[in-house]
Amino acid sequence: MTSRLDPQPLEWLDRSETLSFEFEGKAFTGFAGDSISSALLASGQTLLGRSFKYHRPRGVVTLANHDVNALFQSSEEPNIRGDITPLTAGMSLTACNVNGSLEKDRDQIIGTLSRFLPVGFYYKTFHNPKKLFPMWERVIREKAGLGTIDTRWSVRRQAKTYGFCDLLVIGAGASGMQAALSAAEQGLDVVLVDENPQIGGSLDYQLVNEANAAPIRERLKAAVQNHANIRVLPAHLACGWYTDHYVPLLGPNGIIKMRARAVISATGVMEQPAVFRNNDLPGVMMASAAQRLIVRYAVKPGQRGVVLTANSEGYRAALDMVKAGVDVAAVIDMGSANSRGVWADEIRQQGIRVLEQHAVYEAKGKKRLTQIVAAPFDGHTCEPSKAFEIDADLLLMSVGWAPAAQLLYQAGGRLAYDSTLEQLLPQELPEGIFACGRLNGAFTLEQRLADGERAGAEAAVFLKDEALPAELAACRDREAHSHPWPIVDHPGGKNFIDFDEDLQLKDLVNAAKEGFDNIELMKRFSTVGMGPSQGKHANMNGIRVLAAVTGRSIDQTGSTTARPMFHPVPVQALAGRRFRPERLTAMHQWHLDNGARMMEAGAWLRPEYYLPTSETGVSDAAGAGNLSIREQAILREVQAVRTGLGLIDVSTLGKIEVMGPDAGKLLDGSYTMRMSNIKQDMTRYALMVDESGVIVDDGIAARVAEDRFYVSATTSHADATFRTLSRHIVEWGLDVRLVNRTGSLAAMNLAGPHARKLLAPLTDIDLSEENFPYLGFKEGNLCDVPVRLIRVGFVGELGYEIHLPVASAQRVWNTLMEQGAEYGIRPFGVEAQRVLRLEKGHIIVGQDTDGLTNPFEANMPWAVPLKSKPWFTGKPSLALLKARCQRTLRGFMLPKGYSGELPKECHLLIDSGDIAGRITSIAYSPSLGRYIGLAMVDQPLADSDRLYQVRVDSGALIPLEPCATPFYDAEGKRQTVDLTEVA
Amino acid sequence: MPWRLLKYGLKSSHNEPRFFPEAKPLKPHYDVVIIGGGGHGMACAYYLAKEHGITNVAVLEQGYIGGGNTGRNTTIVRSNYLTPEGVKFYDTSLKLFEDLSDDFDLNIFYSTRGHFTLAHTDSALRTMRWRAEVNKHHGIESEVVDRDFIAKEVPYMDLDCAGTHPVMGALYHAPGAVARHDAVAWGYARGAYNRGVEIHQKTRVTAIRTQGDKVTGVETDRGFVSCNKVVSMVAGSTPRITSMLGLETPIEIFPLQACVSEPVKPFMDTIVVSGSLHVYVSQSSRGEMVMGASMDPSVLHSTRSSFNFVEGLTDQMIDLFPFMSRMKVMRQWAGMSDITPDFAPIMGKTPIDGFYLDAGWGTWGFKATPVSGKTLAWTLANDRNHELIEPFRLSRFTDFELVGEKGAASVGH
Amino acid sequence: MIAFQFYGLQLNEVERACYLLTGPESRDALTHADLPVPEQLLTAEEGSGALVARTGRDEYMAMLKAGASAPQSEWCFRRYDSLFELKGEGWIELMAHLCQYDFRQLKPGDWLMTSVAGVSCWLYHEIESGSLLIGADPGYRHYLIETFSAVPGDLSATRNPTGGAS
Amino acid sequence: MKVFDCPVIGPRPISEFDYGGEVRRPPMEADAPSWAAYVFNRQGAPGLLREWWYHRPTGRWYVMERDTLKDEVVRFIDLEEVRYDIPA
Repeated sequence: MTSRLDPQPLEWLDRSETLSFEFEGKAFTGFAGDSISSALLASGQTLLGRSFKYHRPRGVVTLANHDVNALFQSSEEPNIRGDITPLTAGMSLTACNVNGSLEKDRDQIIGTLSRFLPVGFYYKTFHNPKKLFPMWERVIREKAGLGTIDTRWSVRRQAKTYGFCDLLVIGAGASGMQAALSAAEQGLDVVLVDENPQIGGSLDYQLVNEANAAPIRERLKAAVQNHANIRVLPAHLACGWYTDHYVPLLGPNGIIKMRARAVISATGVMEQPAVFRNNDLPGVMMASAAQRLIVRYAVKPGQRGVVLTANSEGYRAALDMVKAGVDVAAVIDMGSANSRGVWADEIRQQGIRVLEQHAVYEAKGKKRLTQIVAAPFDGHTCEPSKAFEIDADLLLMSVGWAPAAQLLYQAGGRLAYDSTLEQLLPQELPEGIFACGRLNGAFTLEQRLADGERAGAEAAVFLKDEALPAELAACRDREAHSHPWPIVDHPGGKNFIDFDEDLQLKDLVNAAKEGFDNIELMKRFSTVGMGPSQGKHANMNGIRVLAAVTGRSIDQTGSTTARPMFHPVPVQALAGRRFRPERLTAMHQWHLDNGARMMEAGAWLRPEYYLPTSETGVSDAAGAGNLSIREQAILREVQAVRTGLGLIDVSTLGKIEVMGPDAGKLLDGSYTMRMSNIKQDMTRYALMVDESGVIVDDGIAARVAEDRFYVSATTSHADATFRTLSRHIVEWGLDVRLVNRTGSLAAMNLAGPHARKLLAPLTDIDLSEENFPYLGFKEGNLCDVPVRLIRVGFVGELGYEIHLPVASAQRVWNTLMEQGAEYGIRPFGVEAQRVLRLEKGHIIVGQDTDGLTNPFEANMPWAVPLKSKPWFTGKPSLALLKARCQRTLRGFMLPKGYSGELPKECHLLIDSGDIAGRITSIAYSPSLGRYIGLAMVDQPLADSDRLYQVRVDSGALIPLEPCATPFYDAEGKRQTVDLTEVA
Repeated sequence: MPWRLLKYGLKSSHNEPRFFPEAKPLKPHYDVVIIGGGGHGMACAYYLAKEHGITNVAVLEQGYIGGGNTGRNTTIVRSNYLTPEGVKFYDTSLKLFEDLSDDFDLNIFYSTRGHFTLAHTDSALRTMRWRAEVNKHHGIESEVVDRDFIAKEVPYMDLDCAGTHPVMGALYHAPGAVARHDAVAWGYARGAYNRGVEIHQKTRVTAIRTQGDKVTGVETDRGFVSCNKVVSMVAGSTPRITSMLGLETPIEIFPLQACVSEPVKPFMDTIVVSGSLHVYVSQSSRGEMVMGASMDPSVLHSTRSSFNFVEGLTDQMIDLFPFMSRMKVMRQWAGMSDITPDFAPIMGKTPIDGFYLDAGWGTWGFKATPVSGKTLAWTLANDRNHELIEPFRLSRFTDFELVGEKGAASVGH
Repeated sequence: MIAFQFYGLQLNEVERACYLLTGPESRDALTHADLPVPEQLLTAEEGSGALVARTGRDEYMAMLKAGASAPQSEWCFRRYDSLFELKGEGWIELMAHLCQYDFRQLKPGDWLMTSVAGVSCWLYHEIESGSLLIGADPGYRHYLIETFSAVPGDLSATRNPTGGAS
Repeated sequence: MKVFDCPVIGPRPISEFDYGGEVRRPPMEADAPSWAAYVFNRQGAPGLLREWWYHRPTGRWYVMERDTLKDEVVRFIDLEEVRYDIPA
C-alpha cells in the first residue's frame, strides 16, 4: 500500500494548496507540485493503467517519462503522461485503451491468449481468404492506439520564440550545474535547461541522504540561479538536436528555439528494468522511481519491500527505503556484495538480509505485487529448484543504466560499450558537442563534479577556438554500475523487455530465429522500442538479448537510430502562432467596400469579381443559358470593358527597373525575343523560357531611355523573374542595375472604347495616336501624379495601364471612377480579365501552359527568333524542340446558342478513342455570343481539319469547331482608335 | 481465431521457418547481381526466380533489408497519376499489390482507404480534373469531387482551412490504399530466398568492373563477384552507383521527411493529401498519424531530420484538422528522394551493356515496388526494355521526350 | 498613429520619405543633398534628418524625416516602405517571437536586413532614441500591424519565465 | 536548421535563402546530345557541389561550395569565378 509521508526536505509539494480531481470516476486529492501519478499513489491507488496488447495491470515503473504505464485521457486531451504531468485542480481523468474500466478491463483475456499471439502474428494470418481481411483489420484497428481523439476539439496554438546562447547545457544535475558554472566563469553566455520543474536531478532524489552532498547541492543551486551569465530554464525539455546546434526547448508556455554555439549533454542515465516473470506488476519499480516518489512527492512506495540490485545504488536505495519507514525484507544482489561500498556495510549493520549471487525468478500478485520468488543466480540463469518466496508489496530494481544519449546520437556522436562499467559510453563526439556526468560514466559525486568541470572548461576552450585534446574518459568510474545480463528466463514467459509493446523475452528470441537477427530488422518485426517511450526502458535489454542470440558483441550488434523527439512534443507547441503573410494592394479597402469577392494570388489578395449589393437586374446576354450570380457579375464586367469602360487593379504585377550600359544585353539574353532594339517609348511582349525551353514567365518590356527599360512580370512569377535577372547579371558579368518596384508602384488598367476620352482631360500626356501609339509607353502626370502609361493589348480594347506611386493610387482610382461614371465605368476583376484576354486568344502562363510547355506548343513560334538572335536562354533547346512539336494550342468555338452539357477546362479531346489533347481555357464570350476556348491539341489532330471531340463529365463526346485566334477584333483595330472611328 | 495461430499456440517450441538466409560468404559468380535490398530489389529477385527461372542471383544490400527508402515512405499505393504512361504503370502495380498477401502467404496489411488530393485554388482544381479525366480514360476509379462530398467522407476536416486557402474540391481516388512497407520487402525477400536467390546484407558495392562497355562484375567490401548483368535499385544512392561507371544522369538527391504522432484510437480511415499546403496524412494500423510534406528545397545526401519541417507541417495540418493540435509528434525521420526533371522514374537498359537502372523514384517509389520488380526482371531476362517502362528510358532526356508527370507539377504522395 | 501599447512597449507608425539610389552617381547625389554616405556594405548612418544605408555596390536607401532635402539623380526612385518604430522595455523579447536574430547583439547604429514574421524587412537601431526602426513593403503594412499587435498577448504568458536570470 | 556564415551579411538561417541549384556553364557550341546532357544531367553524387543561393532579405546572390554529404559549406566562391560570356 502506498501513502503520503511527512514533509520531506527537498519535496516539490506546496502542502498549503490541496487540489481535488477525479480518476476513473472516483474523487481524489493531491497537493500543488504533485504529478497525477504521485497524487494517486499518495491516496493508495497503485493500479494506473492497462498494457497496450495484453491489457495487464500496470503501475509506476520509472516515474521518469521513460515508460507510458500511467497514460490518461481527459475530455480535452489524449495520452496524458501521469508520471510527469503536474496535477491541476478539477482534472477528470480516465485510463486509456481499456474495454470497460481500469479495474475491470474485458480485454484482459487477450493476455491469457498470448500463447496464440507470437511475435509478428498479424503478418502470419488474417490475409486469407482475402474477403475476410477487412473484417479482421477492423478488429485489429479497434484494438490499436491508446488515447481517443474528439474531432470536435478546437485548435490550440502556443507562441514560439527564438533563443540564443554560447553554450546550452542540457540537464541541471550535479555535473550539468558544475559544467554551466565552469563555462560561465570563463565569460560564456550559458543556458542551463532541465525537463523537470525543479533543478537538481539525481543530486536530489538519489543523494538526499548523503551527508556530503547537502552543502554541494546548496552551493551549486545558488550559484547557477544567481550567476549573471547563466539563464536557468527548469521545466524545459530539449526536444532534439538539429543541424548547427539548433535545440528546441519545450516549456510550459511554448517552445524556445535555442541556437547555441556548443552543447553539453549532462542528461544522465535511464535506469533499466530487470527481466523476470511478471516484472510488470504494479509495485515492481525502478529504485530511482521509489527515490523520486519519496524525495519529490513525499509518497511512501510500499509497506514491505525487497531490493534487487547489481550495483551500490541498490544498497543506497534500500537505506532510503528504511529511512522512509519501509520494512526492507531483503536485498538480493545478482553479484557479490563486497564491492558495493559503505551502503552495503550499513545495510548489514541494520541486520537486513543480503542474498548474494541471487536473482528474482518470478513476481506474484493479481493487480499488484504480493510476493517475490528469489533463487540462486550464476550470472546467467536461476536454479528454480532452490527458489524461495518473500512476501513484499514493493520490489525495487537497481540492475543497471542506459545512457540518455539520444541527442548525442542525433548530433552524430558514436558510443561504444565499456566492459568495466558494463555501459555504452561516448566514444567520438562531433565538433561543439560535449558530454559529462553519469552519461559519460562519472558515477560518484566527486567524479560527476570533476567531469562537469572538465566539460565546461572544454566547451569554453572550443568556443575560443583554442584546440584542446578531449580527455573524455578522465573522470569515469572504475566499477560496474550495470549488470551485463539482468535477464532471467522462465518457462511461463510474461518476462517483459518492452512494457509499451508488451514484448516478452521469447518474442525477441523468436524474431531473431526467424531471420530478423539485426537490430533494425528485430525492431521493425517485433516493434521493440517503437512504442511511445521509444525504447528508453527496452532498447538496452533488447540489444543484450540480440547480442546473446547471435553471439556478437554489444558494439557489433549496434543500436537503432535515435530520432527526435526525445519525448513526444505537443502539436500545439510545434505549430506555433499562425503566420500567413498577406499582401494587399493600395485599393484593397475600396475593393471590399465595393462588393469585391477577393481571391488569393500567391501572398496577394485580388478582386475576382464585384457584386455590389446595389446591383439589381443584369442584361441577360443571349445564348448564355442560365448563369449563376457570379457568372452574371463577370459578364457585366466584360460588357463594361467592351462597350464602355472598365478599371482593374493590376498592382500585383512584377515591376522591375533595368538600367545600365548592358541593360539591353541582359534582356536579350533573358527573354526569347530581341529587346535591345525596342524603340524609345515603345514596348514589346517579353517571353521567358528556362534552359530546357519551357515557358516560365511573360510580361511587357518598355524602353524608357537608351540604357533603361521597365519590365513587368506575372503576379505569381514576379519574385522568381527578378531573381533570375539578377543572377544573369552576375553570371554574364553585366554592368546593369535592377530595382524591384513591385511594392512601391501600384498599377491599374483602364480599358474600353472611352478610355482616351476619360484620360485626356486628366493628363498632360498627348494621347493622340501619333504621339502615343498602340504598345507605346509614356511618362507624365495624371491628376497631378507622376505616372507611366502603357498601351497594352491584353484585354483587347483601347486601354492604358497606369503605373503610379502606391501612395497616390487610391486618389487616382477614385477620380477615374468618378469621372468615368458618364461612360458606364465599372471595376472588373481577374475572372472578367480572363474572359476578355481569351476573346483575344492570349495565353495565361500556368493555365494554358504547364510545367513542360514550350513556345511552339503555345502556338507562339513568332516569339522564338532562332535565326535572328545569336543567343538567348533556352535557345539551343528550342532549336531542337521546333522540329519535334507534338502538340499545339488551338482556338475552338461551340455553336451559337449551344445549350448542351458544357465542357470544362481540362476535359480531354478524344480522337478515334485515344486522348488527343485537353481544353485549357473555356468561357462564354458575350462579344461573340457563344462559348470559346483554347485547347492543347496533339499534332496529328491539330494538323487535320477534323472537328475536335471533347469528353464531358457525362462521358458524352461534344464536337468543338476549331478556329483561328484571336476570336474577337482579329486586326486589333479596337485597341488603336476611339470607338467613334470604328463603325 | 485463424487456425494457423491456433496450431502455433498448441506447439511447444517456436520453429517458424526463417524469412531470410543466415549470413554466408559470396559465391564467385552470379548470373545477375541486384544492388539494393529494398522492396524493388527483392521484387526483382522474386520475379526473376518465379517468372523467368533465373535463380543464380545475389541481392547485395549495404545495410539491412528494407532499410533504405522502403522503410521510410508514406506507404501509399495509388494510380491516379497524370500521364497515360504513368497511369498504366502505376495501375499495373496497384493490381499486383492487391494479391501480394496471397502470393507471399504473408499479410502485408494492404488496406484500401480512398485517397483525397485537395485543391485549394482554381488552377489546382483544373489539374485535378485533368488527372481524373486521364485516369477515367484508362479505366481507373478517379474523379473530381466537391466540398459536400469531402465533408461527408471526411467530416472532421475544416474545409475553410482557418480562413486562408479554403478547399475548393479534390481528386478522389477510391482504390487509394496503404500497406505495411516492411512486410512488402520481407514478403518478396522470403519468396526470392525460398526460390534459391541469395540475399547478402551488410555488403556494400564499391566498384563495378567493365570490359569495354560490358559489365563483368562488382567489387564489394566482402570481395569481388563476377557477373554480366547488374541492376542498380538503390534509389537515394543511385548517383553513387552511376558515377562508378561515369554514367551521367539527371538525378539529384533531396531529403524527404516524415513524422508520426503518438498512437490514438483509429478515427481516420482515408488518406488526405494537399498539394498547395504540402501536407499529407493517413492513420497507420497501429493508430499513429503518419504525416509528411514535400521534399527539402536543397540537395543533401542525408536522412537527418530538420525542425522547420515539423513546424511547417504541423502549422498547416491543424488548419485542416484543428483537433490534431491536441496530439503529440512522437518521432520524425527522413528518406533520400532521387528526383528527375520530369518526376518520372528512369528504368531499363543504359549505354553500358549489362548494366540496368531502376531509379528516379522521388516520392512515388513504394507504390511502384511490384511493377518495377516485374518489369525489370522481364527486361533483365530479355535484355530489352519491357513496354511498360520504355517511356521511362534514360535516353528520353537526350531526345527531349520527357514524360509529362511534371506537367501539372502534381507532385503528390 | 499608435499601433499598440503594452507594458511600456510601444509600436508606432512613422512617416519617412524613402528613396532608393543606384548606379555610379548615387554617392554624388547623396553628398549633393548633404546626406550621409555610409562606407561599409549593409551599414547605415544618421545625419541631417535622414538615415542612409548602403545596400549594394553603389546602391543606397535613404529615409528622410520631414524637412530633409531629397536626393536627386536619374537612377533615384521613391519608395513607400511602411515604417514602424518599436520601443520600450521588452522589445527584444517581442522580436524573439518574430525574427531569428539575437537582438541583444544589435547595437545602436546597426542596420540589419532579415525576415520578420515571414516578410523581408530592414531594421535599424536608432542611436539616440534607442528604439528599433522596422521597414517593409507597403503591401504588408496591415499584416505586420496585426502580427506585432498579437504578440504581446503571448508575451505576458512568457513575461516571467520561471527562475533564472532573465 | 542550417546556418550559412556568409560574407557581408554574417550567419543567417537557411530559411532566409532560396536554393538556386548547381552552378553550370552552358556550352556555346554543342551538338544535340551534349546540349541535352547540359540541360538535364546533374552532378548527383555526394561530394563538393557549387551551388547558387539567393538571400531574399538583401537580394544578394551567393555561390557556395558545399559538401552535400556532411552539409558543410567549404568555401564561398567569388562570383567572378562563375562568370561566362554570352554571344553579343
